[in-house]
Amino acid sequence: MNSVVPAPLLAGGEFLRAFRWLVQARVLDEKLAALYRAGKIPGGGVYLGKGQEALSVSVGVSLRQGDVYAPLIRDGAGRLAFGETVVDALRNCLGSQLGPMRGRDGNVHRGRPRDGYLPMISHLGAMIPVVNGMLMAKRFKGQSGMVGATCLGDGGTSTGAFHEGMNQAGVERLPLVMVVADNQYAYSTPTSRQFACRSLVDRAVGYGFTGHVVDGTRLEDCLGVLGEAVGLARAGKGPQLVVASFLRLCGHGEHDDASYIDPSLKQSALGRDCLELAQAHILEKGWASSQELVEWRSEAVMTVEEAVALVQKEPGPDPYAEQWCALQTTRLSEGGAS
Amino acid sequence: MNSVVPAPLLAGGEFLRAFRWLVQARVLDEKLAALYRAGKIPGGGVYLGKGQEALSVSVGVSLRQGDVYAPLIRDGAGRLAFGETVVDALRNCLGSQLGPMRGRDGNVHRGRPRDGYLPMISHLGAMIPVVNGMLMAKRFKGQSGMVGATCLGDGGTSTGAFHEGMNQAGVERLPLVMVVADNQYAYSTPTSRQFACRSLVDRAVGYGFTGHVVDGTRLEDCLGVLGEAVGLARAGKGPQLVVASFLRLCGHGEHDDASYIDPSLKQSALGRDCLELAQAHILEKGWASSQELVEWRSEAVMTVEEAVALVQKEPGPDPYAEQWCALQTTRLSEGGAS
Amino acid sequence: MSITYLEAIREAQAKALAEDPRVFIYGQDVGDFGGAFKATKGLAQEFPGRVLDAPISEDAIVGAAVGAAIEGMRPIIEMQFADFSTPGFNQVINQAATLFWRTQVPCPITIRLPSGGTSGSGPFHSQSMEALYAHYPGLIVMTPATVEDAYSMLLEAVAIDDPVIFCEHKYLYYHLKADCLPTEAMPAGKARIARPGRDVTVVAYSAMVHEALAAAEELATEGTQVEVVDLRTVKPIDTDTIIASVARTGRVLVVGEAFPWGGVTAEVVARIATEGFGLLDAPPQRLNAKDTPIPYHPNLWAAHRPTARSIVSAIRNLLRL
Amino acid sequence: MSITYLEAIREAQAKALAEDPRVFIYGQDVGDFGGAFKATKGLAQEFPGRVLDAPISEDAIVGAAVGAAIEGMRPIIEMQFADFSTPGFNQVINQAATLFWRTQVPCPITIRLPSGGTSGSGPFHSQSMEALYAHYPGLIVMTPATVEDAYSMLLEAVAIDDPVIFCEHKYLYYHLKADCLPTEAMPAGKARIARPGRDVTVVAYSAMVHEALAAAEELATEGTQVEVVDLRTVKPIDTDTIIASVARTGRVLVVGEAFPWGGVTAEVVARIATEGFGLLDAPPQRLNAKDTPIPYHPNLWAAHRPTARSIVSAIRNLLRL
Ligand SMILES: Cc1ncc(C[n+]2csc(CCOP(=O)(O)OP(=O)(O)O)c2C)c(N)n1
Ligand SMILES: Cc1ncc(C[n+]2csc(CCOP(=O)(O)OP(=O)(O)O)c2C)c(N)n1
Ligand SMILES: [Mg+2]
Ligand SMILES: [Mg+2]
Repeated sequence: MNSVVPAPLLAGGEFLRAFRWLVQARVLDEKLAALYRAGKIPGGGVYLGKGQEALSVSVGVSLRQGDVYAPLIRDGAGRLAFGETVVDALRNCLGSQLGPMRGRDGNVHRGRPRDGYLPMISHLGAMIPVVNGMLMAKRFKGQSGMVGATCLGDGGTSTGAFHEGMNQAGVERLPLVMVVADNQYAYSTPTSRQFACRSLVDRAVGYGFTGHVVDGTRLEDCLGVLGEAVGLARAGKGPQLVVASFLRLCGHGEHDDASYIDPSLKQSALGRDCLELAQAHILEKGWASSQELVEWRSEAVMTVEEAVALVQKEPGPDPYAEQWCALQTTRLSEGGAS
Repeated sequence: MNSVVPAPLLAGGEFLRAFRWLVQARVLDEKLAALYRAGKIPGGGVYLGKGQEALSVSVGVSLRQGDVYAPLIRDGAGRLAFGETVVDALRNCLGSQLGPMRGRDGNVHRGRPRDGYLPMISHLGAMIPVVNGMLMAKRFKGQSGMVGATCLGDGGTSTGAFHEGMNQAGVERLPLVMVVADNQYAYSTPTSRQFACRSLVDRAVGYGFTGHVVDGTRLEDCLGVLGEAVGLARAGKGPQLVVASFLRLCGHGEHDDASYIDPSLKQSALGRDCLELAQAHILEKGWASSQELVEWRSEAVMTVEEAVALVQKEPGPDPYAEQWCALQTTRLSEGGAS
Repeated sequence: MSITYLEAIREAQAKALAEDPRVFIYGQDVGDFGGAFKATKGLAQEFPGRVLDAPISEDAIVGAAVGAAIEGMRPIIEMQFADFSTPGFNQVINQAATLFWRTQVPCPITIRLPSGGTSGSGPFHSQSMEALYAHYPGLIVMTPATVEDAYSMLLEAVAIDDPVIFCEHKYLYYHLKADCLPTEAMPAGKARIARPGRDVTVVAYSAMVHEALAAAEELATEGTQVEVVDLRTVKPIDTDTIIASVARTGRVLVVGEAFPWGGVTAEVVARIATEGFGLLDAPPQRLNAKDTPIPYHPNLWAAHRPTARSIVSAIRNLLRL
Repeated sequence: MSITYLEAIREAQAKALAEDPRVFIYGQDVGDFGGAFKATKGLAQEFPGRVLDAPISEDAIVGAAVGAAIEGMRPIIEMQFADFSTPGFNQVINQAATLFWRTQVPCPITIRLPSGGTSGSGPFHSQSMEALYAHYPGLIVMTPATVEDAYSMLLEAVAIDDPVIFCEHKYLYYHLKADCLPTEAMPAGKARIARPGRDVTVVAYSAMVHEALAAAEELATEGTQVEVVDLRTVKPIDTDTIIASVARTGRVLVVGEAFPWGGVTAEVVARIATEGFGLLDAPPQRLNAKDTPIPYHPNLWAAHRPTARSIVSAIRNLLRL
């Protein structure tokens, strides 16, 4: 993703850098939604991050090379900030043979494990212990100063996997930053049917985590809190739980009109659009002009359009060239057998 | 278990009633250990409750008919207090055909679900949602005032099943009393390798439970706290978590000499024997004489010896009479097939 | 009027709720929302308090169903996708499946697993898990292939006093339609001759029945008469009906959408070989998905699972043996 | 000197730890205590910091192993009993088993499952789970039957770049002894002729190999020569060796300790029927445990699983067909 040049480090530089990834992610999501409506997504699912970008991007920009990142469904912004290219993202969604998963897996299920960027499996909570294991391995290898971050929704916290992963990180005192995106719903299910505590941050103490809460609609807050949490983990202060509150501003997937969302939530502070708030913040601070904001968006659109044009020309995977072998040790494979 | 007549309700009556079950359970355990050493236990495992009786019995005596109880490995005392007979317990351990599990399952894996007394499966944490489901069903049926109680060790709290079950009880606001027996070890594993919070009661808030802690070595405290927790649940005040601290005063099973137990713990307040403390308490309060204590123990021994004599004459299950059918709907069984 | 496979599942649940106060439904998003696939659409409104949204806790969902069953209820559990039943797997095979055998207390729960592949669903939203459940004692595993069976077998599942794993195929949800709901049905445990034929038997279940029927249609134009047996339940397997068909045709191909190692096709072929050896004019054959995870891309997916085309070619080979 | 099956497993782990700094062991009570069965006895002391006690969190244990493997480590996981692998099942089949196929990054983890029945262990400490794991793509499933194989196959499991499910049989832990550890071994994926014979083939694996050998011994006194094939790995299955044996004998019985529906025996019989049909003089036969949970009481347990005695009688029947 070198086509968007990070803003120079002026006052508010970090904010602007994050903001531009946020814009890029929003624009990419809008394009994916349009491609979905046009029937251009093979097989069909598109899952957007609208409303979660401020939180997500704050995770991405807080990490650095050597860190581990296991993003989830709505982490398009964090992925870009962590180093994924728009082209890679599109390849995976459009099923290009050249994508990171080569058409074998799709949409949000993408990553490059060698780069510390893990491809989620669908089972919620399942990535947490994988991050733990990578951090344990780094410790075995004598590496330090690394951090692992992963994200989960309010609904995902109800899984046994979440609990076991949190507890494991606590026992091993790993530099894990667990980011919980409490966007008020798990698909159609409101948080009242998902947990019975006041805030999910109340769980931090039970795992020996330091807990943080943040308003997920405010990029400046997210950057601050994530920066702090990642910094604490990096400094050996043990695992960190960040719980962000905001509202999912889209359907569960693009097939879902989300008509079940409580209208009063949309009107509440939780329902504000983090992108709009960030723009207002920039203008208020005088970090950029409206004109620049428009230009940045245009650049993001260009980046996406160029990438789409490129990726749409790329071939899908060829079933005849496919090896049908799930093992590295090919001699032990029964792959083609039927 | 009608052979031990509960003490009349004098001052300390509740205490003495519980105490006599405690003695009965300890004596039964001692007999099981002897039978184990003599090679009289088919197949071999014996798991004792030594050190946990004060806690366990307090759960049992706090419950009443219509309640649900899912005891675990070290709950011999609670089982008796809830209504299990010494004969039933021995039948299951000695593999009698007449036992509650008819030789199909053994040792601590016993219960009578129709009486609200659940037979544990071995997988730790797995009984919690079953209790929840029974409580949900009672609610469906319009029954109220019932309570469900279940027990788990410090180690068992690390399971995903524990988390999902706790969270479910919180969301449904069920009258569940979750009793955690923190006996400092899970098999050989100390709590430092099991969780990273100060006390497991720190988890209550994250599930919307009321939390209680209790010194598991003191019967009077256990009776008080369990009585309170069960009372709150029964009164509709939502789920309750009771965390008791004490030391396991036996091996994990009778095959285990527990040489890994930190000697300083044995010397600490955690390592006191709840039976001895209870006896001292009785004498101090003047609720009974030393002579009576001796008599009660003798009665308990008699009860066990008579039961052993009876059960040892009972046949084991007959494989030729066995139906080998795991289904109620026999016409759909492929049972005998091989 | 016409009714889809999915609507039939909804109607069966509506009927079960209406007729038996012990029935309730529990699963993620099954309440007001009506479920990820709308299999419980309108039921929460029609039956207040009896269709409950669950947290994302498959272990606790199944465990609670067992508890409710002990108290005499007859829960229907919806897994959002069959693939997400793995976190609940322990409760199914070790708790639900052992309860009756251990205690004589029956465990009448029905677990609906939206199963099988659809284009673009990828490795974690496409699995056919019947073999995992069928391997363990104490469970009944149903795999309805028709709208009629989706309806009547689900009603039967709820009525049965044992835990039933109800594998409903997502591909059939909208693709399959019938004119009306049945009033009578074959009982669980009986296979059905979906198409009679005298040259070769194809044993299939769930969505593969339709691939087999399409293959039979194509081969009919060449004069080959394919008999298609729809297993309906894969645990138990109706060995008698299979053997009777093989006795007529002498040749058999067993088709499944699941992974190749040890699933329904292995079990069926093993039974045919053991019990119908003398009836065979040629070695029994199998056709399964490939031994890799299920691919996301439609190109790969189409090549991964058996299709009418690959069934036709397997039958042609079989006829040459 | 003499060494047990259990000691061989310990020695293999000691060697792996000594020779490869990427190896570590993670599981409940495996540290100072040396494991519930003492399979890691002394290793925590000998290899400080490399043998770690885990919380009772099978899902997190397997997940962490996958993460460590991504970082280039080669973890060995001990499940306390195979039966307790169910809470970790999702991570095995959906995370570990799909990693390489999805990303081209290998997943060299070894999961040790103390498996199988011993007298009095009951429904939850006796299971043979190889079929569940073998059904899913992306895993290798080993079932060593001898002290030598326990040793060399475990070393090979650690060396292999894919996830290996290592089913070690608890009954063999103490019962089986060898004079010394092997220096050479057959590779994984190759079956072994455990005893040659020309009248009938018995295919078995794990503890059942010894029941089969005892049966062969008994029948030898009557002049019947039984060939016993030890599968060694059940995924992949060495079909060639099986078929070659069937070609020699014309008759085959496949024996497994697992539940009857769809396990190793179904897969093996299906392959023989499909690929070796013409070699058979009689229908291939199977012998499995019964289709109920595994009983606690020794009386029932002995009747639940195949034994030398039931194998003898199955062979006698087979020879009459
Ligand atoms: C173990 C498991 N069960 C069910 C699902 C199906 N599922 C996918 S996303 C989702 C809702 C997730 O809600 P939440 O965690 O709040 O994340 P959000 O979509 O709100 O970002 C569900 C139920 C799953 N992926 N994994
Ligand atoms: C899911 C699961 N994993 C592993 C085991 C094996 N196991 C049986 S008891 C035990 C230790 C339990 O410790 P704790 O919960 O503290 O109870 P305690 O024995 O101390 O009473 C273990 C690991 C199990 N029963 N269930
Ligand atoms: Mg959410
Ligand atoms: Mg303990």
